[in-house]
Amino acid sequence: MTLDSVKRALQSPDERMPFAELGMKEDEYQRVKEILGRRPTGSELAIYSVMWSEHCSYKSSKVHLRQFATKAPASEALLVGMGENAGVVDIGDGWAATFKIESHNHPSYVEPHQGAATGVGGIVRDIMSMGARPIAVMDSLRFGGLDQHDTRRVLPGVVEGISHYGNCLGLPNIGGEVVFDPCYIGNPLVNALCVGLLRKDQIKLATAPGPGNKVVLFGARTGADGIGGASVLASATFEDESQAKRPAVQVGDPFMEKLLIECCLELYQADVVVGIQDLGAAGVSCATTELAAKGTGGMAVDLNLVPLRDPTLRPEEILMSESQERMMAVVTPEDIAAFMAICEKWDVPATVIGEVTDSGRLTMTWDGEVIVDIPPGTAADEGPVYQRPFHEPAGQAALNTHVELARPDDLRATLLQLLGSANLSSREWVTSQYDRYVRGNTVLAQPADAGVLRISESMPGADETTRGIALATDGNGRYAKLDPYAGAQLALAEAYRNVAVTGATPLAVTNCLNFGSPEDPEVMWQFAEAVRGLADACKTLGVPVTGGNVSFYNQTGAAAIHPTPVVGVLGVIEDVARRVPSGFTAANLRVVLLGD
Amino acid sequence: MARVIVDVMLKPEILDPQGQAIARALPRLGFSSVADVRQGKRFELELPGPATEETLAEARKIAETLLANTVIEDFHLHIEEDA
Amino acid sequence: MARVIVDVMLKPEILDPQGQAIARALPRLGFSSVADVRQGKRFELELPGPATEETLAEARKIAETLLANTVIEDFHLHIEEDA
Amino acid sequence: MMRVGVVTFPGTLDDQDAARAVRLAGAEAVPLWHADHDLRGVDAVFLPGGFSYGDYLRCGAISRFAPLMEELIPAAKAGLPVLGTCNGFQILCEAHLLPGALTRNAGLHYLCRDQGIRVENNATAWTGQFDQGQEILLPIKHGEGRYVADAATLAELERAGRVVFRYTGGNPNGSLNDIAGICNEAGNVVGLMPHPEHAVEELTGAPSVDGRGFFTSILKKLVTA
Ligand SMILES: Nc1ncnc2c1ncn2[C@@H]1O[C@H](COP(=O)(O)OP(=O)(O)O)[C@@H](O)[C@H]1O
Repeated sequence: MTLDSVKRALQSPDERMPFAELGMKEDEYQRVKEILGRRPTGSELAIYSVMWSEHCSYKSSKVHLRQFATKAPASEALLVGMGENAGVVDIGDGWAATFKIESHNHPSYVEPHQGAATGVGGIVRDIMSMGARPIAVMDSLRFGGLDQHDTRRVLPGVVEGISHYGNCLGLPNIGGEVVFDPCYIGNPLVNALCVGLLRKDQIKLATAPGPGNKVVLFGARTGADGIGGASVLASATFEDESQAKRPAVQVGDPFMEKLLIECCLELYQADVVVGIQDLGAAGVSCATTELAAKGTGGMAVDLNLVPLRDPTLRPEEILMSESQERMMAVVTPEDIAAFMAICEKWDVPATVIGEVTDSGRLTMTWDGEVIVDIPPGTAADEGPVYQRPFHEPAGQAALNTHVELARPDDLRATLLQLLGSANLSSREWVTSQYDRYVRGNTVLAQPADAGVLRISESMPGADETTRGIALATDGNGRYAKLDPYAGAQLALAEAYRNVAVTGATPLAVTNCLNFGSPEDPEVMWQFAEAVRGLADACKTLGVPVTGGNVSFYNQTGAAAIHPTPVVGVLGVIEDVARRVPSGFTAANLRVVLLGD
Repeated sequence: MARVIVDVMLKPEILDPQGQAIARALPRLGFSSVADVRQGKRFELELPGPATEETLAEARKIAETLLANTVIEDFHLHIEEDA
Repeated sequence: MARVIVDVMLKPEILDPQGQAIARALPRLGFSSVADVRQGKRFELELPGPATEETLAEARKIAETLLANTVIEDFHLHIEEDA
Repeated sequence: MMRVGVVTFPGTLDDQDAARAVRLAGAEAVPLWHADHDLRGVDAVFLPGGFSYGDYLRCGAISRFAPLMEELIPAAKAGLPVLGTCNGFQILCEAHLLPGALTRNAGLHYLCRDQGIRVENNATAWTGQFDQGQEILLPIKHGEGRYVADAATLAELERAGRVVFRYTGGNPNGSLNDIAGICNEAGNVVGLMPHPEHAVEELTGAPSVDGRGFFTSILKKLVTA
């Protein structure tokens, strides 16, 4: 099999590259050629195609998301805002919380158990990469109608996946949502939130400074997970149709992730990490380009050193593999022995695969030949940005016409029907599959409006603080469909109220924006309106958005899901012992209705 | 009475964390000769009457739709004699 | 390379809720010909070199001490040809 | 001060909760590492819950071969008080310190809920501070907690009063004879599926502090021994 090296790329400038098969547009490909001054190698194309994908580059949403920064209210609590793996908020007494919500929608439709499980795994690694100990998870779920056939496959699988992965990690599940609506039948939503705790002076960032520092890949070995597209690149000729597509399903190993958590915390404690990044959707491509771009700017990697689960993987596939439970760290040469010893204690494989340089280039070799030589920032930060056209959907006004509902004759029957409906029924079937007690700091969980955690015993050294944090997620696709601007605001208002009623002061917001295709101007309008609404409401309430995630293309054919912005709010309570549980706790108390 | 055995294993390219955990544990237990371990499932289906073409076809359909998750698993089916 | 297969099944007197759940689901899915289902585990051990008396003895020991819990499970072991 | 060891295997989850419960009872919690051949001179050992080795293969199957277990097994047989909860119980059974086995819940799902149990034997090292027949509330959270044993073993457990805890108000997992926990012949080794360490504080965990009794029991026992 010929290796597509940089040398070869120079010799064969006109070779056809399968950029379209990898989801890249003609003009994007031309830009890559301009940046490099030649055609990209297969490996370079792998990197650019994945880094410039909607998922990693936010090319359709970026221009709108900026409002979260430009309209952001002043906040003293904000320590790290948007743009890092997760936002970090000062919660007082020297402690900080980091939290983020992320989607794993499509994989959860293909293989519900593994898709949902690896969704939890991914967000937990994001939180770890900030230097924090993950302390709880939440999940916000949308399924098709309870009576629709495929829901019987998707719902139990998703719940089992979240349950198994989260329980196995020893992270209490302190809340979430389950909503049924036929619009989600081919596109279930699985949004997972993780919150972590760290000392506010010990935040870690995804950066690779210091030439000579070592680049370490640690955690699971790399396999063929999620590299359907990359196999085109690895085939002998790009035209080779017969090349069987490698699997797209990623399988999670929560046991390995648990070891990774404990291993990372010990690495942080020993202070042997200069920079760190989790490996998410874009795997090694993403970790190397982002670390290099935010550091000194250069990195040299020998891809042959990446430990493989499947020895037949080609470099292009290694670059695009989505194998789970992997992290990448930058470590000084002096600390490398200590770093490796800690990994060994936790049975976590770790391998030095490269070095930080001051060349300003990310270079990679395979069998001694240079196969990647790019300015890392062009892949990580300078992806395409689209101003997608949008306009109000044709039927929007009609949706909002006032209809007079007849008063039902039989109130009893109506009540019974409501009580028996899927969306009002007990959530216990789901929540009883989640461990809400582990770690012993859960003050409130289901059925409370918000989850509340005690801080003092969550980490060594925190014993002095009386503080707690509260978290809630909310979202209502039906509201957002009627009016995405107001719908997003209502989601925020609800999560904000849910946090406030526990006695906590809301401090910060994360969000997961689940929409149909951005290439549909009507969907894009919903998106633009929702972001505008959320940004305005955050400004009014005085809480900044610290991070989040956009999930587009949740649609089957021309039918998109309801626009579904899911909002998570984090608050702080000064004395967690004074939290207010819901429910009437004694007889003869007065009942007061607040608000109008 | 016929007994149809359905063996379900993860596809070779899919990560098998269970098998790996066992393989890693073996040397610690003093077993050094095993290069790799994969863990899968075994189902025993009891069918009344002899195994005919039809029962086998039905068993195959059961394996495909219920016993194996063909997104990530392969299955293999055979009849056990003298069940 | 030899491959030793270890099949582990719950002892007949131990309740097998997974097998029962499958058996109960079958008629609902339109499969009527299955009288009973039991679910167990299948392990594939890869041993370097040919299957000798010793490797087999070692595999048996692994099955006995680790792969099966003989309090509740029976195991059965065989060599798979042309692995 | 009495020293109670708390064991951590790879994948142990409730170790910090267990240590906290030990401390709240007024004893020192001594961390014990699975890979060490060292019990550090502790007076008693707590094997907490979790998913040691991911619970791959069978719950507790791989853990029981840990170096620490090579020390713990003879010590327990010689009378060292040992409490195993959830995964700890599973490990004790796999290590044959307790008879029988824990299998998949009859309902086939992992189940987390607050569960009533009855103390059937208050003469063990870990239950002395409970009343015989006392009903208590502890959380359970497991997918494989259905206790099974052959008929002879079950009969012997019942005859000798070695069924220490029984579920009340509904059997959550299909355990034979509603068994939630058992002990060895000498009563120093106790295993149960529910989690006393999650029911020791008003503020957190289950709406109960019944778990405290386990820790006051062992301390009393050690002090008077
Ligand atoms: N809906 C959103 N609101 C605010 N910030 C967002 C949103 N979506 C993405 N972001 C931010 O954009 C950055 C890139 O996100 P992402 O690609 O999801 O991170 P990762 O590389 O961990 O996957 C992150 O800082 C994230 O918080």
